Amino acid sequence: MESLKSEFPIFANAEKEGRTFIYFDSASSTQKPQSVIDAITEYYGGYYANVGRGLYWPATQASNEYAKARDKVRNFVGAKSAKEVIFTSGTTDAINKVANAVLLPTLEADDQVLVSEMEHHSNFVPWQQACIQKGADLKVIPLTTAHTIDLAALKATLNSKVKFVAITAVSNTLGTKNDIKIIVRLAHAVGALVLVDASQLTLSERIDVQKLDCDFLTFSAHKLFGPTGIGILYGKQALLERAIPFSYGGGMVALVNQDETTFADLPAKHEAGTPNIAGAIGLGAAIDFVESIGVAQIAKHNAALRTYTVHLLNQIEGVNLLAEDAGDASILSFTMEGIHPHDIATFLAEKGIAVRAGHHCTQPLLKSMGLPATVRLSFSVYNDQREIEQLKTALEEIKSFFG
Amino acid sequence: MESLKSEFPIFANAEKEGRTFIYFDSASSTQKPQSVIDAITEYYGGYYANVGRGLYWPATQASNEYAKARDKVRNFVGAKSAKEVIFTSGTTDAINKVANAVLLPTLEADDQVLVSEMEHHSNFVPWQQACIQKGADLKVIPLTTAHTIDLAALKATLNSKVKFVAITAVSNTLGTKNDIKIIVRLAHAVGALVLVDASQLTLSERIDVQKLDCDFLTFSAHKLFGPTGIGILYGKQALLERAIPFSYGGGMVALVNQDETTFADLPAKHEAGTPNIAGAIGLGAAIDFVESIGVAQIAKHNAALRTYTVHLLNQIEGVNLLAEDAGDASILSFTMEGIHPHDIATFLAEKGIAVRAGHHCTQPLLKSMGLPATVRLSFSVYNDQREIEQLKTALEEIKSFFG
Amino acid sequence: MTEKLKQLYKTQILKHAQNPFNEGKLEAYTHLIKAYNPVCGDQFDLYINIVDQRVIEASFTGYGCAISKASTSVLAKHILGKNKAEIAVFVADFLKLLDPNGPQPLEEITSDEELMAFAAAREFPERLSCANLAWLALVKELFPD
Amino acid sequence: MTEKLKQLYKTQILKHAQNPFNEGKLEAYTHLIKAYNPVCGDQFDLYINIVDQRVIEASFTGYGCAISKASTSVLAKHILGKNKAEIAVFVADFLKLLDPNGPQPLEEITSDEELMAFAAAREFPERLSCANLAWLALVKELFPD
Ligand SMILES: Cc1ncc(COP(=O)(O)O)c(C=O)c1O
Ligand SMILES: Cc1ncc(COP(=O)(O)O)c(C=O)c1O
Repeated sequence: MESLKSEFPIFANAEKEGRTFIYFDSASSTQKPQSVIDAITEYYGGYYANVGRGLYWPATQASNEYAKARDKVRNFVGAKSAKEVIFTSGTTDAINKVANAVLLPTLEADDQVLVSEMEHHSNFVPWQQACIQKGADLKVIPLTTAHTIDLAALKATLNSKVKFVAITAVSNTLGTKNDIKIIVRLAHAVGALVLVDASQLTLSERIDVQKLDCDFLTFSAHKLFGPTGIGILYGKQALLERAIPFSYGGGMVALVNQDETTFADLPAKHEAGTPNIAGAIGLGAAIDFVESIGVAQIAKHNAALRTYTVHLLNQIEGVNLLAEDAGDASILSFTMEGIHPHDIATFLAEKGIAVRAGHHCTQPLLKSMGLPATVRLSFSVYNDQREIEQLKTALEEIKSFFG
Repeated sequence: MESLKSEFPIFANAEKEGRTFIYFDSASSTQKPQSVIDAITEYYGGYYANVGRGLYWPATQASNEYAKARDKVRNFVGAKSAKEVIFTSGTTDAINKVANAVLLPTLEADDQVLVSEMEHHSNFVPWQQACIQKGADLKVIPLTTAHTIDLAALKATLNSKVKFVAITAVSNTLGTKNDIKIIVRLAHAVGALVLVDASQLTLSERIDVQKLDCDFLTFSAHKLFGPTGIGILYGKQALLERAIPFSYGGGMVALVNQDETTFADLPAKHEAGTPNIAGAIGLGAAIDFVESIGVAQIAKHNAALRTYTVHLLNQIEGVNLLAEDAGDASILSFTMEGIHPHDIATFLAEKGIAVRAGHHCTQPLLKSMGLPATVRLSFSVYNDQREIEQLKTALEEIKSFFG
Repeated sequence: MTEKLKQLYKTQILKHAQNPFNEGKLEAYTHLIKAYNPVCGDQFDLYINIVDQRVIEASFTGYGCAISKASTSVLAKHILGKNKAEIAVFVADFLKLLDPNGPQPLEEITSDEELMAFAAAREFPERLSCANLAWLALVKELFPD
Repeated sequence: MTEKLKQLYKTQILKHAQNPFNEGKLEAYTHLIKAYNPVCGDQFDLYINIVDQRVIEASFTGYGCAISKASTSVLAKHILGKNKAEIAVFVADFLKLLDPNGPQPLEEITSDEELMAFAAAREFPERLSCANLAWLALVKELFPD
């Protein structure tokens, strides 16, 4: 696959201003194609209205586009029904909502909740705090030497006290991928519900929630070429129906009386207030963009770039690649002997090369690896081999500067 | 003030397509000026990056713009510090967060929470549900015949059991305005906290949270010429510091250990996950737009249109104006004898005139007035007198059609 | 007045809205069906008397827009004499009339002008919940699943 | 290598990062100051021995980027011999050096090249928290609230 740089206006704009811009930070957030930007401006400039109740043409059109976006998501994750697709403001918001509305009301002291050592803080702290609040136990499943969830340890930990298992599909720090299907099967066998953090999975493989059989799955649009402020919670219909509303307000009620309120049906029940309509429409356009290329194609492109990077960086002495063998990933973390990740990132930034240095919101993982920080590269459809060669040259320069 | 229609591209675009578009539904959501749309596309197409931790130029620029937006809000509401400004996904989200993180942890059975009869469902149901959950009492303060909160009734209801008072500054159905300063003083006298729903206040008068002395104040960007999916919670610093975090995840932590987590300082503490960066930047641009005209100017323009509407509609027999005397409002509800609001709205929509028909998410208010629904007009900077004349003609036609 | 709109409020519908069929309560009835649309506040009580498996009387009370009122009135009028199986077919046909993706031409569904008039709602998806309000409530009552 | 960057990592800073002043623990000390930046994981322990109101010894241990390490090293070196009032002025001046809106020319603040080198951080606001890490921790310890 050719690089799709030309579809992303930021690169041409940077060039026009005489700035180099090589973007290796897509795991934090992807750049936006023109089609996504256009979808948003067309809404704001062409048919802007609130959704839900207006009888005039922009309201109808906005409501239609909002519904279409939901249906694109339904198709994208393979959900049975659009009722199973709840718009949130992002992954973090979605996870907090499940923790509050699904787990907390039934969690009791001595119950257990499982997460893994590789979780992003957003899929760690909400469960930890819920456990603290209720006196329940948070169990952190360790990783194998290949940096994936240790299934033997998971099996050994699962028992009937485990109410919930929250795991990421792909490590945002290392790129390694867990076997979600098996984890779900094991968890269901003891009656636990499973939430899958798919933030880094959406561009790595075609998601099929029915095959995965997970109870909840979440991701953010902004990592998928979509806008900020919008994310998805997929949930099995029966579970979403059973849960108390995620929040309360306009749009999610049926009848409001002084003493009680009855609630609307799914998905409205869990979406109080004016939604992020532009966000949903932008996400719809982002999914169209992804589908027009194909998730498998994107994943292949990214993995090839990672392989090439592994090849080149291994030629630099003192570079230490982490989870080097995670072959089909789009993320690659490394350190360099004697040079701190932040110094590396600052040097690269001065050359217009964007990477991330730090703990990547995975302090428990870094602690387990005995590292204070890494440099993280993450690849996407606008990257190419030449950029990786430039990265290599820059790293060699850094080495000799600090050497 | 002249109509500012030309700054809002939707009107020119509608005209290009040969559609009439007269928009009287700004209380639901305002249209967007070109400057706001541009701020969003410039971000996505010019310096897109996640905020917070990137060391490369788009990350720096995005973080700066995000911080600038917060400071524009701080100035817009007169807060002491940008730490008192929390971005949320909207008013409804903000109210739910205060109910969950401020009220619920301290609410006890037999405590009381006060709201008014004119509240939007978003400032009613969260408090009601919190009370139901804890066995506390929700008291609904009635309105005077002038359709504002009955201060005598409020005074009579306030007592030391009242922990929280949640009131709207302006009725989104009638346009009537409450005396927030007095309400805050009365509530504070019994030790209750006060949240002000300022959704409809932002374009009605210059807000000064220090003068109002309210504890919390919230509004949504989309009613203020800004984007969807972003809103503001102002809170007094000491209260925001005392509150448990609104949600948990990336960006709001300091140290994450297996057993406990320490949290970042304000405002990060209450903003878990990747924020709606484009939304915040768009809101910043919207505030610039408002400031360039002046809130007082906007309010005057809108009130003048309302006065003219009252004058014209009173000439149609069978039209019944609600809260006709709320002189400085930008909202006007009415009914017509023998013709249902939805039929009126459909007729107007066919003529390209956008109004809202229904309960406007204020079922308790409509119930108290014995009305199932009203037609609501709301005015903004892109409206002018000629449009109101067209409305009048249309209403006369409707009357003769159904007559 | 646009053509589309005239279609929607065709004389058939206005007639029923202004002079509804059998408005009022029944003295004796086997079913009282409460149809309520919280979004717009429309509210109808539909009274039906089924004797020997057939509807022998129907009436309604309530408040709503022209569309919902007329559709309730037409419903009350047209289920007279029908048994449950016939009602099921009748309601299904009516819902097809309202469906923007429903059969064309309308004559495939019905030849009754009073019913056909509601097909104009196909152009007004926001008003669908007015047109089918009483009908869906009836289905829920007679065919709980 | 851009000029801006060379400025940032001036020989002064690299020198301290690579050959820090008094790295190691003190045997005896009156203050142990823990400086930690959770965002990047940088972590230093600063040991200070104050006798008769004056700093007679200072050292540090820990791990961090070149900027944070050098700034900690420079701090340990320069507070030697100072009393609390002098430290207050000294730290305030250093923070002015880092402030993008701080005084110009730098000579208004200091003539010490080792300190002045850090003014390059004015161009790198993201690295500010590296440059002031140990300094803010010191302020917190010596001048609580
Ligand atoms: C008075 C009032 N409160 C709350 C809201 C809810 O705002 P949002 O839907 O943006 O959360 C609205 C607008 O719908 C309103 O007018
Ligand atoms: C694996 C993983 N989980 C959760 C998140 C949080 O997503 P967001 O910040 O969009 O809520 C991220 C991204 O930051 C991530 O990579």
